[in-house]
Parts: sequence; structure tokens; C-alpha cells
Amino acid sequence: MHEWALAESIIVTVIKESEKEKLSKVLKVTVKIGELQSIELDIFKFALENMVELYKSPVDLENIHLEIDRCILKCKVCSNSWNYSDIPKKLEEDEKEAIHFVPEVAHTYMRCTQCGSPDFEILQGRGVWIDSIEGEK
Amino acid sequence: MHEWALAESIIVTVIKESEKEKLSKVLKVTVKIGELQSIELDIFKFALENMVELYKSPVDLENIHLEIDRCILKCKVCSNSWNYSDIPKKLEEDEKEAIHFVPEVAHTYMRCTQCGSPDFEILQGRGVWIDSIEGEK
Amino acid sequence: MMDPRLTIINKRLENINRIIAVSGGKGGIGKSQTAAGLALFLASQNYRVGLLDLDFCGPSSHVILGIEGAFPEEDMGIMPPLVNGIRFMSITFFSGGQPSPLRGGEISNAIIEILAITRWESLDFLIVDMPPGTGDPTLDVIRLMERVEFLLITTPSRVAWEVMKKELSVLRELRIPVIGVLENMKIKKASQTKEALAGLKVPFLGSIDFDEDLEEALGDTDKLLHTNFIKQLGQTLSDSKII
Amino acid sequence: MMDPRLTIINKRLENINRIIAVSGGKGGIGKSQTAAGLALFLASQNYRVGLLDLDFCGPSSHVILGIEGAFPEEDMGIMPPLVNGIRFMSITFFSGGQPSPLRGGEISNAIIEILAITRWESLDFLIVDMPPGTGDPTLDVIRLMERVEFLLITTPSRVAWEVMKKELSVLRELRIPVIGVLENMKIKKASQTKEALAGLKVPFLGSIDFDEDLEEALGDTDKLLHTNFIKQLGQTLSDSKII
Ligand SMILES: Nc1ncnc2c1ncn2[C@@H]1O[C@H](COP(=O)(O)OP(=O)(O)O)[C@@H](O)[C@H]1O
Ligand SMILES: Nc1ncnc2c1ncn2[C@@H]1O[C@H](COP(=O)(O)OP(=O)(O)O)[C@@H](O)[C@H]1O
Ligand SMILES: [Mg+2]
Ligand SMILES: [Mg+2]
Ligand SMILES: [Mg+2]
Ligand SMILES: [Mg+2]
Ligand code: NI
Ligand code: NI
Ligand SMILES: [Zn+2]
Ligand SMILES: [Zn+2]
Repeated sequence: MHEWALAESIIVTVIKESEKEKLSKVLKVTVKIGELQSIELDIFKFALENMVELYKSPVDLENIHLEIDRCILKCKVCSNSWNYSDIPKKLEEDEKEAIHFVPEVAHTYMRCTQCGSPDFEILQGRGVWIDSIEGEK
Repeated sequence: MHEWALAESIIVTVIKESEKEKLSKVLKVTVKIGELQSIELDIFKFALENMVELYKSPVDLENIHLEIDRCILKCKVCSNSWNYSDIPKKLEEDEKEAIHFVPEVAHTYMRCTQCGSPDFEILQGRGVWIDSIEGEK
Repeated sequence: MMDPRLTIINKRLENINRIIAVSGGKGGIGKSQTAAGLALFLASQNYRVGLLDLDFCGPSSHVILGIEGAFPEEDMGIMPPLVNGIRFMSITFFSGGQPSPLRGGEISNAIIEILAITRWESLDFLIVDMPPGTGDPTLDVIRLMERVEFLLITTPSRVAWEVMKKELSVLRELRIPVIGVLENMKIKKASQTKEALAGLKVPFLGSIDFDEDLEEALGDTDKLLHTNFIKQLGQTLSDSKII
Repeated sequence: MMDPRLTIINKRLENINRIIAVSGGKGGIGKSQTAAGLALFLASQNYRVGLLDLDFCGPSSHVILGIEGAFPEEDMGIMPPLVNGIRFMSITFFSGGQPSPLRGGEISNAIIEILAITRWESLDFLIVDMPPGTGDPTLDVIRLMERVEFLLITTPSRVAWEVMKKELSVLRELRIPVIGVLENMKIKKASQTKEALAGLKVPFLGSIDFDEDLEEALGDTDKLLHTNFIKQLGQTLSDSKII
């Protein structure tokens, strides 16, 4: 349920940016949701809806587009890259939950699928990002 | 004159890559030279020429294209970005020399031109890189 | 691409009265010991205290305070558990005490995540246990925690002064408030630390002796509260009107 | 994009017989003191020794050995100056003792640069003084220096063991050779370090006492060579047939 905290950060940032850019109207916000963080979409949407109301957001839920970003990892040792969804050994529930809170602890629970190193990069699909804010001046 | 060490690394890497990719012929190598490192181009070319000979390199000097890469820096605190060539206070000779050896010590001698922070990123134009190796199989 | 977390961090910290980062550049000088001790001492004086361990490579606060079994609650974010009167947050909750070999950019990302989702609520003090060095965590605390003040630790060793002075000079240049320098692990009567700092125009807060019995008290907050270490720490900080 | 420096690093190290990284996870446990002491001891035994200080945030080797005024020579790369019989390389040559607040990715880049351009030539030993933690420098040494072996330091403190154990577990998993664990700064007669390590299947190399007179010898290699610290260090390492 810390999805609420993330949803709040989205709405607060949209408000700040639209003020900074002096937008009279916010038309569309695109949010990328990294696969690695296993965000609960229903909760996240519900939280966004509540935050829209609480903050009197200039954009409503229909115009916030959520896109799932595949998670790609790349080993710094052997250059192998792989998809999070393809890892052979599935993670335990508590490991998944830890990564849900702080995606970087993936380095504690995951290894390069080729050489076994924990020294890999999260190339994409880590967490929640605002991809773009479109509006009218 | 540590340009020799850098030139050697280029030639050794070209050989290794062309073996790995099983190239029968290397047609063109493009090398980017970051402005920040103040490489002496004449010495670098001379060193490359010597290394081509020493290592019996599969590519000769004419087919190694050197491109100067402008150096762009970006502040992590205030998001300001600026060009290395535009900094208001010119660096001392010994500071430039230190950056010539280890470009990262730029953080010791340079500051964000807007907020004064040493916490900036070197977005491009840091040092010597191989941009591409073109060849025939 | 925009990182929404950066906007929310200072909102999450807005009801905290003072944010004190315990730092000093060098490792092993007693940053964690001081941060944990300070949090414990403040809690014993009925202040509302939070302790945030940002040393992801060598988290120690939980070992010093003997924190086991606690876990943050999820509630519109995460709520640091209240352990021995201290609201505590550490990467160990998520890494489960196993190694987390993170590179700097990842440490930075993890710190931002934790700052963005942790609900400290109202506190008198948030004490931040810093890792050694002036790398990503220090640069991020400076960049992201608007009202942070630094408490610098050193030992009576030249090696420690040299590193501390470098951190001080970065903080100065960036106009980050520095509460002062605390000398820890004093062994010999005569120490030259005060003199070594004379030219730096930074308050010298006093010295804490090397406490032979401290090790035995680790992991037990009752014992810790009765160590000479905490007595001297509390005295020094009260004397210098910090608290 | 290809980084040509990565290909050349092991060529630069090919004429070095043994590469020993002095590490241990935690800060302030005596990594720099041991690395510098080991280099000094080996040089006094007529070995050809290099010392590489990779602690960019808190470089200390030059303070311990009192290295001032030396600078590498440029000759088809850079040649580490020979100081007191030791070929020495440190970021301080380039940062001039001023603070260098680098983030992890930049530290990594700087380490790669130094490894790619430094010409150590023939050495019996290259001693690497590691920073605390298992961040970029440790991950890069593991990734880039093919023949590196680790010498792990700890103190008699639980806090130090806990951090060291995590580093050991990473090294184990990656099959990096670990020479053993050395206990430093022993104060009380009875130490539980050996017992604490019993289950870990790592050689326990012995203990070095806390040396009250070490601080006064810092910066002076003649004095250092006569300290109990170096005597015990040399003895312990010879006993365990490391050298
Ligand atoms: N005043 C003191 N007397 C005795 N031991 C101390 C004192 N201060 C710290 N220590 C011990 O020294 C070691 C390093 O302290 P720590 O707080 O972990 O350092 P840091 O966080 O700076 O790396 C720990 O074992 C700690 O318990
Ligand atoms: N055996 C010892 N006896 C006394 N002082 C020591 C001993 N080992 C190290 N020291 C001192 O402890 C401090 C920390 O040591 P240092 O080598 O800088 O640690 P690290 O490199 O692990 O951070 C220095 O002041 C050093 O001189
Ligand atoms: Mg990693
Ligand atoms: Mg920086
Ligand atoms: Mg600590
Ligand atoms: Mg050190
Ligand atoms: Ni959640
Ligand atoms: Ni040069
Ligand atoms: Zn791999
Ligand atoms: Zn700036």
C-alpha cells in the first residue's frame, strides 16, 4: 500500500511542473511503471484518484496514462542482458516484497543469469516515472 | 605523453574485437575524443601510428577517424547544463593537466556555473572511446 | 523523463524540527555509534526521534541498538517501526541482513526511494547515520534534504582529521550548516585535535573518551544508556547548547 | 560505444606476481594502515612492491607514509614514483589533496582510467588499499583485476565482523580468492573474533594489537618500520606463509 506515497508524488509533481511551465490546462500525463517494482495497479489507480481529489489536481485519472515498462537487466561483468520476467528461479514472496519497496535490493536477491554476479545494471523498468506531461499554455 | 597508453588501448581493443567478430578486414574505426581530457592530437596520432606497426594492427591510421566530442556538463542540484569550453574562469595549467590524466578530478577544480556545486555529471566529452568498428566478415 | 520522488521528499520531512546528519568523511570513527547514541539519548529525554541509517554498504545502527524482528508498516507509504522509543529506518529491513553490493547510482536511487516513501510524521529530531566518504549518499543528502545540518566526527588521528577537513570544505563551499566537530575515541590525555581545527572556524564541541566497556553494551539499549560514551555524548551536546 | 581501457588493464598488470586487495567492508579498521605497512614491510625485505590507493573519498596511504612532493612521470603512460622503495599511485596526485566529491560512477571511471594508464612494470606485489564498503571500487577490482586476492581486515568488534562477513559472502559467491582474515586493533586479551569466524571456513591469520605509539610514527617510514604494528604484521604474515 505504499502505492499511495508514489501516487502522491506523481500528482504533486504534475502540479509543480504545470505551475513551472505556466500551463493553463494539463491534457495528458504519461507514467511509466517499472515491472521490477511489482506495483499493484488497482491500488495505484485508486490512490491516484484519491490524490487527484485531495490536491485538486489539474489532470484527472482518465488523462493519466499508465504504461508498464519491461524490466531489463545487464551484467557489468559479462555483458549478458536479460528480462526480469524470464528469470529461471522465481523469487520468494518476501524477496519480491522487499524489491517492491526498494527495487535496488534486487542485487541482494538476484544474480546474472549467465555468470552469477550481483554486479548488474537495471537498464529499464525499475520503478515509477513521469514520462511526459502535455498541456496548453 | 600518456596518449601512448590510450592509443595502445585503442589498437589492442580493435584487434580483440575484430577477432571476436571474426572480421577478415577492418574498414573503419571511429574514435571519439572527449574535449575534457585535452588530448594532444599530434602525439595521439603519432602514438596510434606506432601502435599500428607494433601490434600489426588490422586497421591503419588513415582508417581510424578521430572525432572531437564536445564536453557537456550537467548539475545534479540545479539541472543547469553547460559546455566545458564556455566556462567563465579558465583552469590553471596544472589543473588542466590533472584532468588530462583523470578527467573525474574535474569535480575538484570545476563548479556548476549556476549554483556552484561540485555535484555535476559529465554528460559527454569525457575521454577516449571507440564509437564503432566497421569491417567485413 | 521526470523523477516524481524528488518533489515529495521535503514534504515527507516537513514536520521534523531538526535533521542532523552524523558524518565525518572517514570510516570507523564512531559515526554510527554517535548517531545511535544521540538518538537513544534524545529519546530518553522524551524527544520524538527518528534514526535513518544511510550506510547501505555497512549498516551498523541496528547492530548497535540490537534491533531485530521489527519491520516497517505499510500505510499510505511506510511507517518506521518504533523501537526503544526511536522511529527507525534502514536498508536492512529490505536486504534482510544479506549483502547488498550496490554501485553508487543504485545507492542514490535507493536513498531517494526510501526518502520518498517513508512517513516520519512529527519528530523533534531526525538523526541520519551517514556512510564514510563524500560520495552519492552525502551528495544526495546535501542535494535533497533541504534543512539538513551536519555534525562532524573525528578521532585524535591525523588520518581522520585530513579526511574530515575535506568534507568540511565541501560543506562550507555549499553553505550547508555545520553544527560542529566532535572528537571521539580519545585515548591519551593530550589531544591535538582542537589545535588542528583552530584555523577552520568550526565549533569544537568537545571530546568523548575511548570507552573500553562500550563493546559489551552493543545491542542492549539499557546498557548503552549507562555507558560513559552516552554520558559524555549527552553532556557534550548539552554543554554546547545543541539540545 | 566501446571502452578501450577495459581491454588493456590486465596487460598493464601482467608482470605483477601477486595482487593483494586489503579490504574488509568497514571503515577505520586499519585497511590503509595494513596496506601501507605491508608494502613497507615487503619493500624492507627487498621485494619489488607497488601500492595503489583506491580510496578516492578518504585517501590515507600518502598520509601514513608521509609521501609529499612526489609525482608520477609521463612516459608512454604514467609511471608511479618510487618513494621509500614503494611504487606509489593515488588519486591525490591529481586532486592535489583537495576534496574530490565523486559519485560512484565517476569513481569507477577514474579507477578504470588509472588502471589503464599506469605502468607498474615488474613487481612482486601490488598492494591495493581499498575504501570501505562493497561499492563501485570493490566491484570494479573484482571485475577488472583478473588475478586479485583479498586480504580481509576486521577488529574485535561485532560491528566490524558483521560488515566483513557480508563482504566475505560476496567474494565467496564470486569465487574470488581470499587469503584470510586479520584481526587488527586488539585491545583486550580475550577476543572472540576467531570464534566468530569459525563457521566461515576462512583462514584466521592472527591478531595485531592496538599500538598506542603508532600515531606518532605516521608520516615517517623509518619510525613506522620500528613500530609493534609492523613487527606483528610482518610476523603474522610470515607465520601464515603468505610471504
Ligand atoms: N568512544 C568509543 N569508545 C570505544 N569504542 C567506540 C567509541 N566510539 C565508537 N566505538 C566503536 O568503534 C567502532 C566503529 O564505530 P562506528 O560507529 O561503527 O564507526 P563508523 O560509523 O564511523 O564507521 C565500533 O565498534 C564502535 O562500537
Ligand atoms: N593496530 C593499530 N593500533 C593503533 N592504531 C591503529 C592500528 N591500526 C590502525 N590504526 C589507526 O586507526 C586509524 C584507522 O586506520 P586506517 O588504516 O586509516 O583505517 P581504514 O583504512 O580501514 O579506514 C588510523 O588512525 C590508524 O593509524
Ligand atoms: Mg550491483
Ligand atoms: Mg560530483
Ligand atoms: Mg557507520
Ligand atoms: Mg583507508
Ligand atoms: Ni506497496
Ligand atoms: Ni598525456
Ligand atoms: Zn554476468
Ligand atoms: Zn548547479
